Order: sequence, then structure tokens, then C-alpha cells
Amino acid sequence: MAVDEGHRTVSVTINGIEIEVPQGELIVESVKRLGLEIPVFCYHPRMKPVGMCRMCLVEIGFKQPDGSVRMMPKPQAGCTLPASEGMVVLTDSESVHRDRKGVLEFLLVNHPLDCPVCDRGGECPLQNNTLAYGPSTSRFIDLKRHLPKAYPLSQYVMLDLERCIQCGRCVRFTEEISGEHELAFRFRGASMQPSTFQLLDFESKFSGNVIEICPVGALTSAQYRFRARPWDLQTTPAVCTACSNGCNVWFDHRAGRFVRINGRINEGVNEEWTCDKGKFGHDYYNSTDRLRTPLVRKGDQFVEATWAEAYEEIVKGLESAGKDVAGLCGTRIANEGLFLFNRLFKQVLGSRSVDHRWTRTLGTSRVQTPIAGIEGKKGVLVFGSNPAEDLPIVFLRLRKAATRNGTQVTVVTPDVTEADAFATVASRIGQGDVLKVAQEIVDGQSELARKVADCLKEDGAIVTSDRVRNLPGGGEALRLLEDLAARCGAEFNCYPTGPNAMGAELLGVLPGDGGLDTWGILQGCCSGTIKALWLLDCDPTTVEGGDQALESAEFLVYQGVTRSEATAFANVVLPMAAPAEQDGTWTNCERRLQRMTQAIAAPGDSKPAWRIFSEVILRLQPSTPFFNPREIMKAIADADPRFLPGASDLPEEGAILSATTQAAMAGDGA
Amino acid sequence: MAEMKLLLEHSNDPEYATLKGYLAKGGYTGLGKALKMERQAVIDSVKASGLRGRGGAGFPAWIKWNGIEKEITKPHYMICNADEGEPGTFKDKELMENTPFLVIEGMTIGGYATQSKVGYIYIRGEFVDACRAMRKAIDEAYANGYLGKNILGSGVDFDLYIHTGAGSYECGEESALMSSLMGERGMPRLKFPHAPLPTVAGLWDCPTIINNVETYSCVPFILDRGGEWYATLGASTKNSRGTKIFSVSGHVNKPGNYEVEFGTTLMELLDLAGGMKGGMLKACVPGGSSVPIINAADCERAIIGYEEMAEVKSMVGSGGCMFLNEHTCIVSFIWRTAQFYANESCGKCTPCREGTKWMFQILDRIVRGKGQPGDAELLVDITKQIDGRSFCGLGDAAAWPVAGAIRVFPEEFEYFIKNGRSMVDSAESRAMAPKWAQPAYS
Amino acid sequence: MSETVAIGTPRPRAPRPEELDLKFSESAVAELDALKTHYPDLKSCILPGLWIAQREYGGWLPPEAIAEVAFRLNRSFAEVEGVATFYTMYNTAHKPGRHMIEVCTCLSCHVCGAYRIVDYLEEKLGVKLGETTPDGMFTIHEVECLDACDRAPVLQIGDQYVGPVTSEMVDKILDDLRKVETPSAVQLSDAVVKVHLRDGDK
Amino acid sequence: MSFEVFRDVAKPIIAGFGITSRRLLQQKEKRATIQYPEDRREQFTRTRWRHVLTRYDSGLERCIGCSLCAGACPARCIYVEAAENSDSDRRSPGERYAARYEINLLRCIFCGYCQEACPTGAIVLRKDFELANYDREDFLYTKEMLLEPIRE
Repeated sequence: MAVDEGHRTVSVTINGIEIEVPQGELIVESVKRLGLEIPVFCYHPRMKPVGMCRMCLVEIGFKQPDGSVRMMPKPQAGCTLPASEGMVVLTDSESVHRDRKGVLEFLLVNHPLDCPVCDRGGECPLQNNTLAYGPSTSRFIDLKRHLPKAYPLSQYVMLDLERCIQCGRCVRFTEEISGEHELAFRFRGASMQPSTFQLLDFESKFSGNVIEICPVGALTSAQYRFRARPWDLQTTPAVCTACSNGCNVWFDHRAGRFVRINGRINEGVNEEWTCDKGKFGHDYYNSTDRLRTPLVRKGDQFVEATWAEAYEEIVKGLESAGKDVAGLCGTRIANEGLFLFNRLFKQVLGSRSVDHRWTRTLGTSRVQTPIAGIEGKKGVLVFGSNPAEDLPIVFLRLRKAATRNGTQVTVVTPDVTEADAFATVASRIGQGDVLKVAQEIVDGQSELARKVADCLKEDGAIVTSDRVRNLPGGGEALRLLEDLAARCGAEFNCYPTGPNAMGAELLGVLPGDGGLDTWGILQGCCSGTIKALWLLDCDPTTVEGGDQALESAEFLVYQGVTRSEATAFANVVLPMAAPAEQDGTWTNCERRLQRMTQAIAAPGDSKPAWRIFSEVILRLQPSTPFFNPREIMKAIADADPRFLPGASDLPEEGAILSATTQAAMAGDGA
Repeated sequence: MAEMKLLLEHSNDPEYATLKGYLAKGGYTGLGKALKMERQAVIDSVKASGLRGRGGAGFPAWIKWNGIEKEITKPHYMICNADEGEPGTFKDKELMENTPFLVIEGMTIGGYATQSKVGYIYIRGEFVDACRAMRKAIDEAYANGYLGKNILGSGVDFDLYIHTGAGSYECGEESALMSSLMGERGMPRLKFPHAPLPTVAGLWDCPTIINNVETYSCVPFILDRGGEWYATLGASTKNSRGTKIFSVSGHVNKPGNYEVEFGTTLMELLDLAGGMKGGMLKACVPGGSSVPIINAADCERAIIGYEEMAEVKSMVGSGGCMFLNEHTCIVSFIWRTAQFYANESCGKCTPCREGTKWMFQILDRIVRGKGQPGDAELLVDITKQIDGRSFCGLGDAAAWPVAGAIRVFPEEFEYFIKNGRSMVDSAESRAMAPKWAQPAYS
Repeated sequence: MSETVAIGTPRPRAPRPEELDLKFSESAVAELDALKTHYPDLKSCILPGLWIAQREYGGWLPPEAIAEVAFRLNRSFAEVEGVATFYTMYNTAHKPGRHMIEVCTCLSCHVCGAYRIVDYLEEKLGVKLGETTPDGMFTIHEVECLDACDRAPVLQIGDQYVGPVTSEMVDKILDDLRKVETPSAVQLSDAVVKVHLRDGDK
Repeated sequence: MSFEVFRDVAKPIIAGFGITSRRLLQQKEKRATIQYPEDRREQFTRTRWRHVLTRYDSGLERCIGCSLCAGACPARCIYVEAAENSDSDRRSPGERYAARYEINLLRCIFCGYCQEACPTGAIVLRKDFELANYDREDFLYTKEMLLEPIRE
């Protein structure tokens, strides 16, 4: 670890070794520089230290001017003690070990020791610390505390109050990180217990994190409950594909089946947190609705087919439609698949009608502030969409900026948002008034406009998402705000919300010159100008007029991970591998290109999207097929220099792509 | 040395609790003098007096006052710790009920010296009478320009608010009191060197002075008569100056508050309280439940003073002096003490939360006659694991009486554990024991 | 408690602000507003706010009372519940009888025979510590030190301390209390709220 | 017949028959061979053969599906899937029971680590050693096969 040069350093002696550490660094962190460890329970590097569990007690002394060392009479908590000049720390002395043993004995006095049935068993800090530092037997012969076990605190979180060691990590998480303060300690002394109000539903959008930070099995996942033990699991680093934030996660699987998602550290994106949508939203991997073999329509029936038969049918269908073909795609597809999808339509079939957007009015996103950059902003205007819902990790950054760095946050949204709690101004937009309010802000006359102007006057940013385009007048409102941002020197961010929507946009999965957009394509199906339609993991039946369009389309290919409403209309159904079942790269909302490797095998005959398109293209046009995603990435980089970082080995934390081709060229040249 | 009434001189005079009566007895001369002095001079005279905190820890008051920022960047706050909860102590209650203006004047002087414009008196919720007396006095002081804007035409502002607790011993700890005042659970906060001192970042992260009722009550006298005069009181002791109010209770004929000069012996205090009732002196808890118990022999030689008390391995504490007669079963007394701490532990840190409960469980077993061989040693071990390891002083305070009692009266514990019944066997001891513990006393 | 709930089953949720049934009287709201001026933030009003609620809700703090205080002070329900359950003088567990008799049994009172008073009360009222008489008249509690050791053994009833108590006195106290209509917890809460308020606040 | 032939071939044969005939005349108890499968030898107390999942006297399964046996298994031949007990369908005391419990006996090396690891004493290696089978699939012992029948 490099010492930050901007800070003063102090010299600290740890177990006889003198090192320089930044002044004020907590001792528990300083000892890590020497590869030592102070055991902790309540301490968490991303939350304020509290010194509750007393596991980190160390002996502390101070060097006196005459060179002698004066030890403090009592052991001190290493997790709350800032380093200062001449400090002497002993982490390995006999008395420190005795204290640790004492604390662990106390913690175990009321712990039920039901490790064999506890989901935390095997990855439990209390187990590990007891094994390393604890007593081998207990002297406790009295009655243990008895409290509710396996209480469902929410649909995701189970609470076992007997196992709780009252470290307060969960309580502090909801207080400091997610901010809704839904958990608090009730009662006091030995009966103290963390709980929601009256043990009612734990409604946080980030509740899954408390499961991960709980140092015992007091808070466990209802979804993962009894699914596996840690030693049964294999884990693969992955990127969450639930939304556009692209959180880094661990993808845990057992015997080739998905088991659970845990947060993985990426300081630039999610730090280590996950949202509930991401943590609990991946169960479709094991869904019974998964498509396993290609299906071809024979009359009213779907018949299982081989890939060759399916391709034959598709080629027939596409060729008969000529140039009247169109493609619509969802956004949970890796860059490689999207690239070939685009190439299939624009180069091979000669159609310009391709789109990935599903908002009511269509537009392109614009992102100037990376997620981590929000922390440094002086003022942020949140417009139109609820960040906790649409951009959960952006929300956490925003909250951190507001609560730790004093960023001024102005919230202007139709509904109540979680961000209101820390916003300096929270204003509501009336039904259908988005454009009016945006105009008001831009005009700068009203009270609200003045507040917004004040918020954005210096180093400001506007945060909004493509969901605003679903509101009447939303697209126009965004354009007004973009102009406003440009005028007052603020950064404008309209983050896309689909998992790889940014990738689709950069790769140009958009209608070409004279091509139809999403709504045009659907209309075209109805009017007969589009004869063949390819649905790539999307379901138009959820939007207006979708059913009708699918019914009118002469030839419909549905390619997807799971069955959907749209499947019923298809002529050919192709099973596709889910994100973690293939290699690929993903672009998150801040244009961060991240690589995901295959964790588990795709079920049945499913194939990754890129392979399906590669094979279809080969059947429509003689060409050199792609054999692996890396080759495709090279081809992408050749076509678009912005993707150059993806052509070589991506760093572990991913690489942020340039916004424009020119910038990428310039950056490459330099 | 006999009783030395300074704070309690007029405590029996109901007039003293009114502004008129207080002024007639020389009240507010201290504030008058202070307002004419430089702020630093006020602090210096408190320094010269050698006044030490009367809440239990005995920390020199002037260091706090002097440590506060001289430049005002944030509002400064004064807090009066009137959350008297220590079993055996009831001096603050009497001071607030009978001499409320002393507290108000002391705080106003402190407010002037430390440039605080706002003060809070945190009174424990049970003390409704004390609260009412303070309320009446504060309202009267406001009405007559002794509080509020521009006090006595000096241009100094000082507002005083009452905030009551709601039943928590832990809130007597200064940082827990601040948590409670800020509307949180009464849990202690990080202390120096882990966090800045309260004089730098206390209440709402602003510089804060927090002192006990008795400490503030001494201040008017120090300012009125001079710090040097105050320092002559108790000069026979090593480093304890002034007078101290002791709340004497237990088996004595005249329980009550007695103000004595430092240097008085414990036996003189017992004589003041009318001597023992119902039997010979067996033991004494000299400074509130938290301090180690001492036996009769040590009582004979104990001198009241912060350092002097340490010689008999006990402490002045908050001045809650309980004398116990020969019929008291020490095991049962310690059992009740342990119950107190198990009930009052806030639960923040592991050693205190789990340790106090475990100690109580063991002692409860012993008192029920189900003690196991080795229980006394286990108790001592647990006290060692708590003492100095807990987050705040409550853990230490819970460990000391148990460790102290086992050190001073080991034979009583051994007997109780071995025979399942108390060593003290008399009608009086039976009268003290709870119903379910009667078999152990018959 | 072993409640088996299938994954994904919605749990009962806390009431939304608009669903709350607010019970504070106008004067209580005025008192709370006056208290808000005593502190630089709203959070600090939680303790006094709970005292007001305890009075308004008839001597105890049901979950609705906690929710109302939280709503009025813009804090989360859980946080205010955490505060309310920390302090022993807030009755959060159940509604006490009309009169709460709190017996100090700590140290000085213990050695001065407080347990005999407990025995006498238990026998006289036919209930155990922590229980309420069937007619809902009395609840007896054991409390930690009331800091009136000079009057040991001491009882707290409403805002009054009574001591030193003897069995004969207990009879009289109980008889007198039967005639008092105001529940003691309400009386106590009211007294505590009143001492917070300055002349200027009233 | 040369001396070498007699020494290397005939003599051992004769000696061998000699042993056989001597044993033939001995009493039955002292004989080295027994008439398996009619006769069976007493097994040593710590013999480890086929696994059994035991029950409590109440009939509840001891196994709580903790998978510690699978973790301890050096051959990785145990597969456990746990599920939650409900009051209406209670298999074991406590929250958890094994919904699937499989041992691949082809892989098992009968080391007994699973037995050591088991916190409830559910899995034990008993003395049933006749484990031969005709199909490989038949060596996959399922929970139904391993579980001890309820004692009456």
C-alpha cells in the first residue's frame, strides 16, 4: 500500500517494527501494512468505527522524549485509535491474546453454537476468530439466551436473534450507507437486539448487504437458505447484469447451478455493495422457464429441433422477407452478441431497422460523470427518476457525497425518493408536468430554479436516467436540462438503465439512415412493411401495441434466455445462454468496459448470442466465422477505436471508454 | 474535623430556593465578580481552587474549562450532569431541590468563562421534584435578568434548558449523556485518544463543557471568595481541595447528606450520620456502588480524599457512602449490585454486556444455594476480563465491587458456595433477603 | 418462534406516514413545537417527544405512539423505537395498570428491607413483580436505585417518592391511590413534560 | 525326476496338501477357513464398511444436512442438499434436514472421516461389507438406501 503523499505521515512501532503511516490512520488498518491482522467484528472499513465488540484490543504505548516507552494502563481498541507520532503497538503480546480470549468467551456465552445448521458456518468471522484466538472450552454452565430463530425479516433476509453478537454492523449500514435507518437496536444490555420497527418488513433496497457484513449467521439470505455450504461452492468473479451500474460480484455456483451473488470490491463502481435487485434477481438462471432447445413452429405447435433445422428455417424466413426485416433487442446481452446482431441486420441483411431502446420517447444517453466522480461534486440535481430504484449504486455514491462530503443535492422528481432524506431541496413534479418544471428550471425565475442554479453553480452535475423519457415531455425536458448544464458548466448525465444499454448505444444498435426505430418497427409489423422480425431477448408484449405487432409479423424469431409472452408468437425459438454462462464484455452506464468469464455451462443446447449470430451470418453469406468472443472484440475495436481497451487484456476493474471516437483516437495517439 | 457546610449551609432554608432569599444570603456575588473579570481569570481562579469533578472520576475542572477553544467557530455548550444514578448517592437531588440557584449561577459563570451561550441541565427523569425546583429557579432567573440575553447588563447571553432522562444509569457517563441529550440511545461515544475531547467536539460536534451538579455549585463560592481561599479547604490531603458532600445511607441512624472537608476520616462521617444502627459496623461502600467495598478495619483508617482513599483500595467516587452492619450478607449485597449493573449495562460493548449478565447469573446461582466449586475464582476471572476492557467506565464499575468483595470477604463467598447458605445467620439478615433466597438464611 | 414463510412472501410492512392515526392533541403539538426551539436539531426532541406521547397515549408507548413521534420529528420508526426501548421509564412493553408502584430494591433499600415491602405488596395485591392486578388498578415493578437512599426503602408512585416505607404505610398508600383517577404514568409524564417548558414556551 | 524338480515343485505341493490334511482333522473352531457365506466371521469392533444414516429413538433423523461430511470427505464422494423442516413435515429436530444425501461408494475409501466430522452422530460406518453390484449406477447410494428404518 502506498502512503498518500498529500498527507503527513507519522512513525508508529508495531510489534517492534517501525513504519510510517498517514497520520490519523486507524491502527487496525496500519497493522495490515505489515501483513499482520487485528481480529475484528464490529469494525468495517467503509463505516465509522465504533469500538463495540472489543475484539481488536491491543496494547498501546507512547515513546517518551527520553526514548523510553510509556504503555497505557488499559488495552485500547485498535479499530478506533488513530495513529499518532511515536505510538507503540503490540498486537501479539500475552495480555492481548488473553483479552481476545476473554472477549470471545463472552461472545460465545450466549451464542447458540448451531454452526452445523447455520448458513454462515464455514465463512463465519466468529468461527474463524474463535479458532484462531478463542478458548477451546466454555466455563459457562447457566442458561443461554433464548430468542426468535429463523425469523423472516423480509422476503430476502432471515433474522436469528440468538446468533447475534450485537456488533451493530447492520444497524450502522442502514444508518450510514443506505440511509433509511430501518434497523436499530432495541432494548439494552444483554437483551439488546437489532430489529426493524416492531420486526416488520425490512423494506430497504439494499437489504442484501447486511447479510454479507453480518459477522455471524444472525442475518442470512432467505434465498440462499440451506442451498449450500461454503465449501460446496465454487465462485467466479462476475459483473451483475441486473441494471446498467455493472456492479462487480462473486457468482457462486454449486454443481453447475447458480446459488448466490455476493458483492465484489471495485472502488470505481460499487465499492463492495450490491442492491437487492442484483443480489436476489438472478434466480432466472435456475428457472424452469429456461429455454433448452431450439423450437420450430409446425402449425400450432412448437417442435423441438436441432440448431441446423432452426437455422434452415430462419434462413428461409429471412430470405423470403428480403430487406423488410428488422431486429429488436433487449439489453442483457454482451457487447459481442450485440455487435454481431447489428452486423447481421445492417451488413448482411441490408436492413437499417434495428433498435434496443424501449422508452416511450427515444433518445440517446449522455454520461459525463463516472460513478465515483459523483463523490467529488459540489452540487447535484436529481431530475425525474428515483436513483435508488433506477441506478442503485449511483444512489449510494450520491448519498455518500451528500453525507460525507457535503454535496448539495436537489431532488426534482414525480414521486417521493429515498434521496429526499439527504437532499437540501426536494421538489415534486405534478402529473404530466415534467416539461413544465424543466422549463421553469431553465427559465431561472422561480424559487426552485434559483435553488437549482445555486446547486449547480460550481462543479455541479445533473443526474437523471433514460426512464424520464417514459414521462410525457420527458425527452424534451432532458434536452432543456442538457442545455442548462452546458450553460452553467455542470456535467450532464442521462444514465441508461438497461444492463448493457450503454454498450448497445456505443456499438450503434440504433436505426441507421432511413431505418425504423422501436416504435416504427412495431408499427411496420402491423402495416406489413416489416415482414420478418427478430426479437433478441426482449418482450414487446409488455409495451403498447406489441401484441398486435407480433401477431401481424409474417416471420418471427424469438431468441431468449427464458420463455416469455412473446415466445408464443414466434416461428423459431432459439435458446440463449445467460450472461454468466458465456465469456463476454459488458459496458456499464459510465462506459466502463468489464469482462465476464464463463462460470457455469448453459443448460441444454443453449448457445451464447454471439455464436448464434456468427452461425446465422455464415449461413446467409460466406464469411470467416468468429470462434471466440475475443476475436469479436478485436473486430469491434477495429471498427470503433473507443473499444480498443477491450482488444487487449482488460484490467480487473475494467476500463472507462471515451465518449467519442475522436477522444479515443487522441487518447490512443498520446 | 467536623461538618463543614458550604454548599449545604442554607439547604434547610426554603427561602434559599427563591431568588430573593438567595440574593439575601449573598447569592450571585460570584457571578457579579466573574463578569467583571477576564474570561481567563475566571478559569485561573478555578484552577487555583484545585476543584476536581464531583461526579465520580475526580478530573480537575479547570482543565476542561481551559481546554475549550478560545476562538468561537462553532457554538459552545455547557452541560450540567444531573443524571445522578449511582446507588447510594443523592446529593445532586438535594442540591437541585434546595439550592437550585447555586447550580444556575455556577453554570452561568462557566458559560461566561467558556463563551457558551447555551446550557443544558440533564436531570434524571425520576427526579421530578428536583426538576420542578430547577424549573422554578430558572424561570425566576430569566424573569430577573440572571439568565437570557444580556445578563446583568454585561452583554453576556446565556440560555439554560432542562432536559430530562428517562431511566438509564448509563446516561450518567458524560458521553452517553450527550448521546441521550442528542436524542439517541444512551450509549457512550468514543473518547480521547480515539476521538477528540468533548471540549473540542462534544454535543452536536461542538465544544462542550460537562460537569456535575456539585462541581458547578462550588463555582460561585470559588469566584466569590477566591480560588486560593477554596484551596485552603482540605489542605491536609494530598491533592483534594474543598468540601465534599457525602450521601450517607444504609444502617445508620441519621441517613442524609453531610458536607465535609477533604481530610475528614470515614469514622467522623459515620458519627455525623448518627452512628451505626442495628449492629456493629461490618463494611462500608464509601463512594457509591461502583467502588470496592472495604471492611471495618479499613473504615477505621480511611481518610476522605481522592488519593487517600486509594490507600484502602477504594475511591471517593460520587460520595454515596453506605454503611453496612454485621447482619449484612456480603454475597447477597454483591448479588444485588451485580443485578444493578446487569440491568443498567447499555449493551454497547461485549465485556460489559455479556460479562455483567454472566456475573449476575453466577451470583444468582450462588444466592439460590446452587454455587459450584470454583465459582469465586470464575467471578474473579470474569472481572479481570471486564475491567479495563469495556468501552466506558460502567464495565469497570461493575467489576470492581465484585472483585473487591471477593478480595475483602473471601470466606463469605467460600462458605456460601460450599454450604449453599449464608455465613451470616440472623433474623436481620433474613429480613434483607428476597423471599426465594430465604432458605439460604435460615 | 419458528415461523416458516416461503421465499418471496411479502411481510407485513410498517405503516406509511399517511396511514398513521395521529393522536397528539393541539396543546401537545404546541408543546412539541416549543421544545423544538430548545435544540439545534429535531433528533434531540425524541426523548421529550416520547414523554409527550406517553402522556397522550394514556401512560404508555404503543407502537403507534412511537410511530407518531417518529413521524412528527422526521426520524425513522426503528430509530425512535430503539430509543424508547432503551429507557426504562418509557412503558413500551404493555400498558401498565392505573397506578404503577415502583419499588427500589437496590443496595441501600435492599439492606433496609425493601424485599419485605415487595413481599407485602405481592401478597396484598396478589400479583408478582411486573404484573398488573386483574382490576387494572395497580402494576408493581422492581426498579434500580431511585437515589433516595436516605429514605430507604423507597417507592416511586407517579412523580412522588415515598419513603421510608413500612407495611402499614403500604396499606394507606394503596387506599389513597384507589381514589386517584389520573394514571400515575400520565401524571409523571405530564410533570416531566412541564418541567421542560419555560415560562416563555407556555 | 531330478532333485531340483522335486525340491521346487513336488515338495511344496506335498507340504501344502500336508497342511490341508492336518487341518482337515482338526476341530472345526481351529480351522482357518470358514464356509462363507453360510458361516461368517466375527468382525473387529472398529470395522468400517457401508454407511448408515441413523435416527434418534423418537424416529427423527439425526442428519441435519450440514454437509460437514462432504467437506471432510477426501474422495469428495458425498453430496448433500439441505432443506427446511416445517412443523407439518418434520424430519429432524431443529431447522434443517437433508433433502438429498448421496454417497458414491465407488469413490469412497472408507476412511471414516465423515463419521468423525458429523456433529450429530448421524452418519456411521457399519459392518455391512457385501457391496458388490452389477451396475455402476447402483453404487450411488441415496438417502433412502442409507437411512436406517424406524425402529418399532
